[in-house]
Amino acid sequence: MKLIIATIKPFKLEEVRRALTAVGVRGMMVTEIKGFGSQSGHTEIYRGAEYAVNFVPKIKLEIVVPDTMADQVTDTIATAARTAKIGDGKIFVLDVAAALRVRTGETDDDAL
Amino acid sequence: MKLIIATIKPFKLEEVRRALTAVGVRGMMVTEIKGFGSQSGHTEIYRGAEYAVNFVPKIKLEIVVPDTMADQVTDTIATAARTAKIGDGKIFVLDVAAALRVRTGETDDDAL
Amino acid sequence: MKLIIATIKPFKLEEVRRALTAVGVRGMMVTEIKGFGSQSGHTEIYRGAEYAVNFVPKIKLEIVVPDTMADQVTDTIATAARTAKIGDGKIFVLDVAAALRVRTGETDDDAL
Amino acid sequence: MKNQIRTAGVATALCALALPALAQDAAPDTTPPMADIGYIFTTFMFLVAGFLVFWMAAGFTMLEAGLVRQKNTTMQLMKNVALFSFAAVLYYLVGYNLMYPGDGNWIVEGWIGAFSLAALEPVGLADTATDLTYASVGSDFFFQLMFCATTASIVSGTLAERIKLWPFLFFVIVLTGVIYPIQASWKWGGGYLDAQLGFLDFAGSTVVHSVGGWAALAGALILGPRLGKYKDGRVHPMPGANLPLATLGTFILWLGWFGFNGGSQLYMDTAGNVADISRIFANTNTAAAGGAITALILTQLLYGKPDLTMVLNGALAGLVSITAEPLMPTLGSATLIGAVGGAIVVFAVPFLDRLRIDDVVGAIPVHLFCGIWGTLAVLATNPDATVTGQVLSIVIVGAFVFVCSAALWLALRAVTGIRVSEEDEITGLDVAELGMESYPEFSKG
Amino acid sequence: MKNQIRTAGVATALCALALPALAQDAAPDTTPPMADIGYIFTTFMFLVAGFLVFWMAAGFTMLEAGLVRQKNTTMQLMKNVALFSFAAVLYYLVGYNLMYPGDGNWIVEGWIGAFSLAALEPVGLADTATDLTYASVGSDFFFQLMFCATTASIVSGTLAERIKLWPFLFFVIVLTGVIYPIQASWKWGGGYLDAQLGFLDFAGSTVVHSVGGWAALAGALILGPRLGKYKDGRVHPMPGANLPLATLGTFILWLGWFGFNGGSQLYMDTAGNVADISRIFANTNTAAAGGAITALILTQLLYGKPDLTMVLNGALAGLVSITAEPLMPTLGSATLIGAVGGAIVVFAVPFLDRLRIDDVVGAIPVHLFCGIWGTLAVLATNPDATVTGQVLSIVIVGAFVFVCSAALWLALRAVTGIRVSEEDEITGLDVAELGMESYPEFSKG
Amino acid sequence: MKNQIRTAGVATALCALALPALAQDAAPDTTPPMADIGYIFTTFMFLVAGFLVFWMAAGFTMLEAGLVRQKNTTMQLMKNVALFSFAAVLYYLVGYNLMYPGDGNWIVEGWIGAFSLAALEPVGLADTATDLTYASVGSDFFFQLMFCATTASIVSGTLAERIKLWPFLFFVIVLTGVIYPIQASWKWGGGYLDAQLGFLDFAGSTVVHSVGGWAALAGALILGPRLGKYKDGRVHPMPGANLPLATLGTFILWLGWFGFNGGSQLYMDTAGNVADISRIFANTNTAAAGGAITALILTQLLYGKPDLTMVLNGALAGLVSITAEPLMPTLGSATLIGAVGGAIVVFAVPFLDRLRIDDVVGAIPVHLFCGIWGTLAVLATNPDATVTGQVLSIVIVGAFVFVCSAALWLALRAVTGIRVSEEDEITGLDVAELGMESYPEFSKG
Ligand SMILES: Nc1ncnc2c1ncn2[C@@H]1O[C@H](COP(=O)(O)OP(=O)(O)O)[C@@H](O)[C@H]1O
Ligand SMILES: Nc1ncnc2c1ncn2[C@@H]1O[C@H](COP(=O)(O)OP(=O)(O)O)[C@@H](O)[C@H]1O
Ligand SMILES: Nc1ncnc2c1ncn2[C@@H]1O[C@H](COP(=O)(O)OP(=O)(O)O)[C@@H](O)[C@H]1O
Repeated sequence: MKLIIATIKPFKLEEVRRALTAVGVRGMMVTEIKGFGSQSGHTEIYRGAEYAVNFVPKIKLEIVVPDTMADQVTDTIATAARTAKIGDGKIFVLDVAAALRVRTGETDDDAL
Repeated sequence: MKLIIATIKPFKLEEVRRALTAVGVRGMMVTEIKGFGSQSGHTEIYRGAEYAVNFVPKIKLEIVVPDTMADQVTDTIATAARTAKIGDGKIFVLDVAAALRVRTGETDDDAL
Repeated sequence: MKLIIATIKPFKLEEVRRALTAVGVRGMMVTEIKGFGSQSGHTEIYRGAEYAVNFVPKIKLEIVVPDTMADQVTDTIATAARTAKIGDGKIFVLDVAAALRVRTGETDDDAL
Repeated sequence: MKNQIRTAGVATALCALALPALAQDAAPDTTPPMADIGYIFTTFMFLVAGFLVFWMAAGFTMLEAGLVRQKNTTMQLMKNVALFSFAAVLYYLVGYNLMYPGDGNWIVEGWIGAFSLAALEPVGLADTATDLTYASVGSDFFFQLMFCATTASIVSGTLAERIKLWPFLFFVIVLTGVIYPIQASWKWGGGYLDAQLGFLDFAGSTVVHSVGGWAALAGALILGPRLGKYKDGRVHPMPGANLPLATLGTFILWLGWFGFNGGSQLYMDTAGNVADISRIFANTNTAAAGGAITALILTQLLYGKPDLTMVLNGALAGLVSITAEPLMPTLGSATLIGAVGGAIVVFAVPFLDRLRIDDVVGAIPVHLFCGIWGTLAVLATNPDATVTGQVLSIVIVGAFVFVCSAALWLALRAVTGIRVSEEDEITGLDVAELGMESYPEFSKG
Repeated sequence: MKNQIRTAGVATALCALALPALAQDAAPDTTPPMADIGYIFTTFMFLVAGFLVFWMAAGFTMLEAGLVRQKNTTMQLMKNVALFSFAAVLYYLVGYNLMYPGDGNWIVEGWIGAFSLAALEPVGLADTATDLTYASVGSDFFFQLMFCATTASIVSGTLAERIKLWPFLFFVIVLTGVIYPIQASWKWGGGYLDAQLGFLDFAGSTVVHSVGGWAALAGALILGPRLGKYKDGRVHPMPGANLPLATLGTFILWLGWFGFNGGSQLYMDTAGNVADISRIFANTNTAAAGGAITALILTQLLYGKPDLTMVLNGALAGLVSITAEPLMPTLGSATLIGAVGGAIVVFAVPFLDRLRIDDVVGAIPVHLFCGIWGTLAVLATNPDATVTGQVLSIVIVGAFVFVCSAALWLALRAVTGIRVSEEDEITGLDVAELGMESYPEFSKG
Repeated sequence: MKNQIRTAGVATALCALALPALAQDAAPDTTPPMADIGYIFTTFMFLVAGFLVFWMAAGFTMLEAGLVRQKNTTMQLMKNVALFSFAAVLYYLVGYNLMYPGDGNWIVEGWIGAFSLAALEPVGLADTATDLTYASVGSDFFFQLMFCATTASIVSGTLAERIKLWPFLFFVIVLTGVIYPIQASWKWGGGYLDAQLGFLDFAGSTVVHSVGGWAALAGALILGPRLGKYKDGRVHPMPGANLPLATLGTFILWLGWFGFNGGSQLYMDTAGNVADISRIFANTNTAAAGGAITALILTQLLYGKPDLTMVLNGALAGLVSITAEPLMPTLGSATLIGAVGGAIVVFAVPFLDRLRIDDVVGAIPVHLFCGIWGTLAVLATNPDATVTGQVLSIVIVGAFVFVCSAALWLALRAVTGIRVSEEDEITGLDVAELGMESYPEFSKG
């Protein structure tokens, strides 16, 4: 199994979720994060003093899928999340050693 | 070492934490997330318009443990988090290549 | 590639970010988490009743870097985040199988 | 608005009919007739005091919304808006005349007032020989209504986070339409507590606050504590989710209380009366300060750290404590009366927890315990008060309200159930009962 | 402050010049001359009512800040503070005399007032033979100004989350400086709607609320809905980010409305007038309660769960509905008039969505639809009202305001653009236009 | 409450003793005696103005709670509730008679008043020959107390996020019990600034606002800036955590200011006085608007984006600026005086940062700088003002308050320490000093 970690623009969440559901993803974990990357770096002014805003709001998705689905899921996210503007985000893939569904005790691919 | 990622129902946090402490877990990272899975999918009405609520509040735990403890920790979480109702959550296990305790510089199992 | 997960004290975020930028890290994901570890365990009183506060606010960094940079990044974080007081945090390193930049479709090391 | 021709015309015409006394000779002169002046003063005072007491509805709402957990916030807002609205309508439909039947209209003299809709004077007092020695019925109704609503607000705080919406509102309907007005008639309607027992309760430490407190206590006992509040023999605090809101609510209540106590002077037609209202304002303020300071110092001493929620409760405790007699005390005694109230709260909150009575916002210590204390404190400051009058009235009112409330809660529990399911309670009432979160956003993006 | 020598000296000296009537003989006596009393009563009433209506500016701000998404909150706060400030200055520079030219100063009699700066009476009424039958110009100006600002507040809610700051403020300047005062002069300035049509609108269901509503409607049509609100043939709700704020705002507005309607009695110099103000307070309150309860019950019946935001809108709907005639109805009719308002809102909100008119806070249902309903309801409660007078005035005012507003919005769109870029709208106006988040903190540490 | 028999009885009886003048013949008549009327008007005005100024305490609380970082919010709430409470008690114990010794009771004539507890008139003015030319002592005490508390509120904002609770409260005790009343007696108590220098400060630009500002400045200098505010030669902004609260606070203050300035007319017993109060209301409002608009435009021009926190400060700056003379200016000059205040703030905030004086909420620019500006502006609008009188008084009051405050801060620093430890400051005062978070919830579940 693979853990796919994707960081996307917040307003793309719903679109990505729908696209993923369409290809058969049945679960994921969504976290509100701050992203640091090439997109960042504008300065703001608060009460007359400048300061750099280095972080931008992002959404992080974590999805565990069977090995066979990993590429398709990656592609789906990439397609749905793309705006072609800076800051679209990254996708990382990691190996997962084991999975368990708490409710039923099913393991690995059955747990997803 | 293993990284154990568990997503549980928020009200189970304290119970799981206590169970984990009891089996010797001495640290973890806790994140408030939104979960998407079979549990979701009810519709709400806001000012006369229906909309689907696809995400439910969940807690994500991330715990790094020596390889030898991984199974016990997984079991402990599974037991403590189970309500046998849909949405109880999943547990994923990943391999960890290295660990470091910032304060002391201890590494790997010593760092946990 | 490696995924470096670091949990640090919140007020150290800016210092760590600067240090990382200095060694060439060009992106990261930052999450507000609650940490459980040796640091925790004080009791508070609310309306006359004691209760234990087991979690302390922490920041979690997730950074994917080429294998060659992993050690340097780990060291940089460890140095910048250290206060030598309890609760300084941990750094974990995991293997990453693949990476993709959504905007351009670049993969692996090029995506970082 | 500024349409002088019409409005003035109407008004003058109507007044001419109604008020021949002391007319001025100059044709377009709008100098009020001498006889009107006291009436205008008192009526306007009621309107100002009345809107201040109205504002307390917002105060309770913010206080309670700040002291519940986030997952129950929308529900707490809903309950407060709804309870005020129902109280307003019920007091019109039933409460007002039940509470103030007037001479000779009682169903049972001194015990049960009249059942009829409240009616205001005709526009411009046309064709009536209005008694100009008091104030307009409209202003009196407006002012009294707010007291009735206050009673219901007290209940909502104690029972928060677990009671179902509609049974709660049904209780409010009976409380504001029947229970409150009947017992209030015994004192303020000139009933037997007033006439026979010489009970003194200037602005309602007993008639309003302890009544809300008794109804809340009955509810808390029958409803039971929140899930997990008392587990494994220990108290598990459930901190309020938004302390700035709770603090705002307290300041709103503090402000509204000037109207609550000040307006209860009932007259502002002489120098003596307005000077008394001033005394009341000053005493009310200092009692709140005394309560807050006491709670601050006591929590510092007892727990090593001052507790903001106790300080807020302390200020309110001071206010409730001075409410039975805000006029007679000196500034010094008023401060002390409030300070004792603050101390009561600091000890009563954990005491209730020991009894496993779960009062989410501390309404029982504040409104019931300090209501009783305030009513007893009258004995120290007002020579007209008698031990019998005060104690017996506290007991009678308490027994009546507690028994009626308990019966009603039990009936509601039997018929519709009053408590949400365990699952809903864990999920939170906002999502489970309303499908609407107070702060629904997950991501800032 | 307490510097009796100077202030009293000045005041007495000035008064002595100005007010020879009915002087008292005792030297340091400050008993007011009889002729002053009605003037003092009415003037003070305007000041109290005026500060209550001022407070509504805070109410709109909190309501709107609570009902927008978090990413647009700072902007909504900014717009509300700024619009009130501009309204205040514009009403002084242009609006007041345009609205109240007084006899013989009209540019076009009954249609267009006078262009000049507002001026208050001299200090201490020195050297003027003030007409003591009404109230001070200062108090009248203060009170009227608040109504003007209210109109602008209504617009900001509807157009939230997508309109640019400066074009919006430019619109506010024209609205408060020109559009509002001109149409208001037709009725309240004694213009043709008042004189010729016998139009009745006591406190401004039409003159204030529907005017704000028409301006908002024109803006909403020209500006278009928020991105993503209507997509794939469906409505996508965008829940308000902070319901406690929205509830607080509603309570503030409810409180302020006592001043809004009560002050519109314009006189408090007789028993009849103060009794009328009392009626108005009581009716205003019960209409709000009626609106809230209706929305509560209807959303429960229609959707299975009560909707807090609809209940809040329902209370405001009741308030707007009673505003055209808060005096004549009985408590019962006032409750019903409010209740119909509450029902209108419950149906109008989804109706507008079906028309793809995106009104972020429900200002069009509340202020425009209920403004019209309230104006028509006068026919049922005030025998002086005529169908022609009411209907024609609604239409005339509506047409004038809608056409002017639409023309202005179109002009602004052509010249500067009125809508932020798609990207800025997605990012949120707070970061994109102001660089300042309402809750900027990420980490608690 | 409505217990006509008792209350009226008492009141009438007492009045009959006290006020034989102008009695009416009809037995139950409650028409006020002519001589009472002015007294009732002025007293009631003080009560209304007083509760508005009380409300400012909530305004400061919300403003400050919104402008600190989240980790210090509970502490800021605590400090504000506590400081008001201590001010209330101290003003009773010491302040009032120190400030208003009355003729012949000074310890040092014109310089140091009397040490004694404040005492109100007896109930119903019984057995006293009350001077009916002013207002009741109770209302005066209530009103004046609020001014005293305001001074302390100013200090808490500047020193937020780093000062320890108890030393801060100790400072407040001395400030409100001694420092404020002594200097206030020099002007408002009829002391030497008033009698000898002819100093004019209508509602306290100097006596209240700059005093708070000087005390805050002394504290800021001795306490030092927040950790990390000035690092590596740069200013590091620490944005306020909750701008809706800050905006609400500003609106509350704006509302309260009508009482602050309007009540300072001190009399409402004649047409001239009430017309003056109206002028003051209108001028106060327009000055705030002028300040807000100026800050809006200036920040847009200087920084390319308007800054909400500056606009809020700008409104308050306008209010402080008009406070020294809200009566004499025309609406136009009042707007300009306020506008200059708004400009001062926009430039003073970064200026203080350049001096590394860390003022969390901008209280020094708003209250000190604009307090001085407002006091000087009197020269332009009130012909009675003299350059010597104004400038010298600013300097004398400033020197006195700054020196006393600095001495006290230094003493406190030496004895107990005034600053929390570095670690506690990083953790936040809420957790470190109070163990209570303002928004404690982590998970919504
Ligand atoms: N494939 C997945 N990858 C990552 N997280 C998942 C996945 N499937 C489910 N989850 C997480 O587990 C939670 C519970 O899953 P759900 O399918 O709702 O119920 P159950 O655990 O009973 O099967 C989800 O809310 C989500 O946070
Ligand atoms: N090396 C990295 N490790 C982890 N997350 C990263 C890394 N680089 C970027 N990110 C995440 O991806 C987001 C987008 O990256 P950014 O460099 O801004 O734009 P782009 O995706 O267009 O290259 C960042 O905000 C951050 O959350
Ligand atoms: N086994 C673990 N797995 C994951 N995170 C851990 C683990 N142990 C500690 N942490 C994280 O590291 C933080 C610091 O650890 P703690 O034990 O408190 O202090 P120290 O780092 O000084 O040993 C914790 O708050 C938690 O977020």
